[in-house]
Amino acid sequence: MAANHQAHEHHRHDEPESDITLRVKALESILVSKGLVDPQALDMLIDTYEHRVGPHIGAKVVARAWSDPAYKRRLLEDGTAAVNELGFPPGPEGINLIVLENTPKVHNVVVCTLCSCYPWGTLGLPPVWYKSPAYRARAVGDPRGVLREFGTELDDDVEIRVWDSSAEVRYLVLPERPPGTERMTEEELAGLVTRDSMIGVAKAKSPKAGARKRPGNGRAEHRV
Amino acid sequence: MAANHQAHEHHRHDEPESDITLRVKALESILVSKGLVDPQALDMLIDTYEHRVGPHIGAKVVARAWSDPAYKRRLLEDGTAAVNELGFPPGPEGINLIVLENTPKVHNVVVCTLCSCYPWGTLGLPPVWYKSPAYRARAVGDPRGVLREFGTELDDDVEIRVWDSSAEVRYLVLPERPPGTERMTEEELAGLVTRDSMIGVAKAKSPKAGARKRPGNGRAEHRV
Amino acid sequence: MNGVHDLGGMHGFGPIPREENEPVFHADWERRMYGIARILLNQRVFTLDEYRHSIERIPPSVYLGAKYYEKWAIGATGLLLEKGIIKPSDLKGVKPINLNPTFSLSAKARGDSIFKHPSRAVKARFKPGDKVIARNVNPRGHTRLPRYVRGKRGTIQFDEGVFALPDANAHGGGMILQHVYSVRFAARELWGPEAPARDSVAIDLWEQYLEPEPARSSNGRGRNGRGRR
Amino acid sequence: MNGVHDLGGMHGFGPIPREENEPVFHADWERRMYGIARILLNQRVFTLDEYRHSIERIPPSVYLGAKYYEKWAIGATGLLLEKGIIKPSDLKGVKPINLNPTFSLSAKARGDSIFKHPSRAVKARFKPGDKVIARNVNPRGHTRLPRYVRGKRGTIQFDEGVFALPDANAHGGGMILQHVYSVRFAARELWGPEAPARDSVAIDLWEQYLEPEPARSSNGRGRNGRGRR
Repeated sequence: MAANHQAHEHHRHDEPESDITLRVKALESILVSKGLVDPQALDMLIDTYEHRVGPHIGAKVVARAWSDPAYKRRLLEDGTAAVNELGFPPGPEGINLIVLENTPKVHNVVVCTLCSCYPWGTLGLPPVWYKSPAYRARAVGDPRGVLREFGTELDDDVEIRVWDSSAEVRYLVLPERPPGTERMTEEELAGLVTRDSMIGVAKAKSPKAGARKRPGNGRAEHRV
Repeated sequence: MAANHQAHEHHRHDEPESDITLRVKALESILVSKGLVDPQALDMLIDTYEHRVGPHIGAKVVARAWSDPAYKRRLLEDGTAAVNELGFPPGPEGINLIVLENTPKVHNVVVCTLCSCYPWGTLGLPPVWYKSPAYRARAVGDPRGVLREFGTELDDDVEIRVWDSSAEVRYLVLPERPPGTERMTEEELAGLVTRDSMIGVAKAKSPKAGARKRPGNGRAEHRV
Repeated sequence: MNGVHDLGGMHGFGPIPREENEPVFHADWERRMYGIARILLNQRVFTLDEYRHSIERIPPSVYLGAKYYEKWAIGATGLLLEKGIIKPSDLKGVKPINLNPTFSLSAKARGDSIFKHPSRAVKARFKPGDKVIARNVNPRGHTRLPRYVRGKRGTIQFDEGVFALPDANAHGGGMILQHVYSVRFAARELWGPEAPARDSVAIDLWEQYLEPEPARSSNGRGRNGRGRR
Repeated sequence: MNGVHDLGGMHGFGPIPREENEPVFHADWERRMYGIARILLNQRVFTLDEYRHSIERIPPSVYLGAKYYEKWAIGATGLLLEKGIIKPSDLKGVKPINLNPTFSLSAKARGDSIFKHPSRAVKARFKPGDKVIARNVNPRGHTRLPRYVRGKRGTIQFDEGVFALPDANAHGGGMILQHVYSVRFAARELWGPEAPARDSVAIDLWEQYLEPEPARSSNGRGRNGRGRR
């Protein structure tokens, strides 16, 4: 079986890194010279999305909801307000956040089939896989196959609800709190909440499997 | 408006002519060495489809139908048999040919949205445009727009019937006989029948516009 | 636009390309491109609807072969050229990739905000629990009604508020304010009888994408398509 | 398979690329590739159904960017490798492009003829004039039921005879013989109320792609979709 031909073949070889680098440089330079892009604002914006916003925000929100039933109620009722409550704007776009609760009987998965809509304010920028044609194509038609690819096996009697974010609301999945976490602090709990679990392609980590690592599947490593 | 970006950009630049040449050469050589492809049979087959089969066959069929009402009846009733009658096999595949008659009120157009099915036996191999994603995509959803692109304007009260050849029947359009051709011989009439008119994207040529040229939009020139 | 960007339900893209320890950006040009686009959007040089549509208009084989932020670069460059904000000669020898023209280019008109508007002024045609059909329409311009739900029967889950219609706003057509609803479709209604019975897809649809479901015939084409067997 | 090859009704491919005085072949490799494929088909090294499916399984961005006979070369090479008829090392350093695997590869099984079979032995479920619905199914393997007619209502025009079902024959599933019908769909049923009232699309469909149209509800969803307004 032809395993991973996607990775290299889907990038056209006629567009080497240096060409696209030149393309973006030319664009930046004309826009700066026309006064449409302020270089300082640009640097600040990049810094925000590369270093400040990320899945650690969502993890904090989830851990709070796991620890505080009243907060969880508010979060499910008005995601935007409840995330704001913790000091985070729900997204630069001023859009509404809706939080979807996973239970033993209902599993939610988020996708954007038409482009790449994603809750930037609570999860940062989406990973490549979320934006890939493969995920966008299959998440709505074959969510069980997709979850299996992520190592997430669900019983047949679990109802899967896929959310295709085609408008200006953004969705965040509230994963189930893993068993065996009764005595963990909120900060420890946040360490179990991965980005993938808040998109809905995975469950939160179980406490044995490295509870104390930072959330975000690589965010942490990248920052070091 | 970005006019004709398709022509060059749709061919990937990472596959220069020489690469694909090597690819096919390697394939031919291993198949010949395994005895799966006989070089002489290969040459004969190529010669047949490059030089012997082509739209001049369809043109002959159409001209006969225009000249002989009894033949036309037989052609519309059983295309395969009627084409055979003139000495042409309806196609190497032994498939059935169905002939669709254009009238002042009904205009037929043929496409294959899933691949490139085409009446090889009566029209030869299809032109690039017939096999292009643009034609395959638009012929079923926007046939009037497609015809306009070919310079064919139809009145709103003309009914368009598109035929998507998705199985193993092949379709040939019998265009309307142009006015002013009453005294032309069958051979002269054949000169008015273009390949495009037998696909249904155009009408037959009017006798003023170069009646004596060979049919086939370029077949003739290529053979010289 | 029934473009290759409308990917829901497609096959043939192979396994999902996952990357361990993925960085936020993979190269400096990605970083810059993200920031440039965000600033242009913040400053309303173009609207998000126009920008999305410019990316949809990238030639299909390029769209499917390009890296993510490469599409952002091609779309933004094309849109700025179309609007006359930059000229080809401004790009210092970099040849832009032409976007597919549509029946109505975004041109110089500036669209407006895509964000939530106060909903008092706009009446809602539907309420939660209403049965609806997503219209079977095939517009050549921008739309957020994907092919896989068209003609399918669903149920209104909740009202998301009032937003500008992308179909107009992407083409300089101004702000047509409508309610947007979360509509749930049974997987079997979308994909046929082999889909799991209880699974569903919810999607956010503008009011004009929907019409009320006509009353059922007595011999029962069920809402989720089971009646069609 | 809902692949990019299923192009009916798509937008975004730009103008139709016409060429004046077009030769039958544009290069010698095209000539050779045409002949090679024809001989392999004639000799039943693979069936046309398997071959079509191999081309559908070319990675989408390659499929849409490749020249026509280039797709023939990629598909044939991939299929011969899958069947074990050639080995990668036979290709003398030319790196083959992997085809997308499907749930059931064509493997070593040889399919059989796609051509017309005597129809006496096989009963026909439909007759001319019958109202039918094209099934809403989304198989991951080969099929000749394109997406744009699924779930739509049409009328049987004529019976084309008995043929082997491609969905099976492309996967070594043997010869399932069925009637094939020419089915006509009103343009408005397919594309919505903005399509011209009298235009239609006829398409050739295997019997199992169809089911009888259930009797109409009294408040009238018309056959051509006008009732849906």
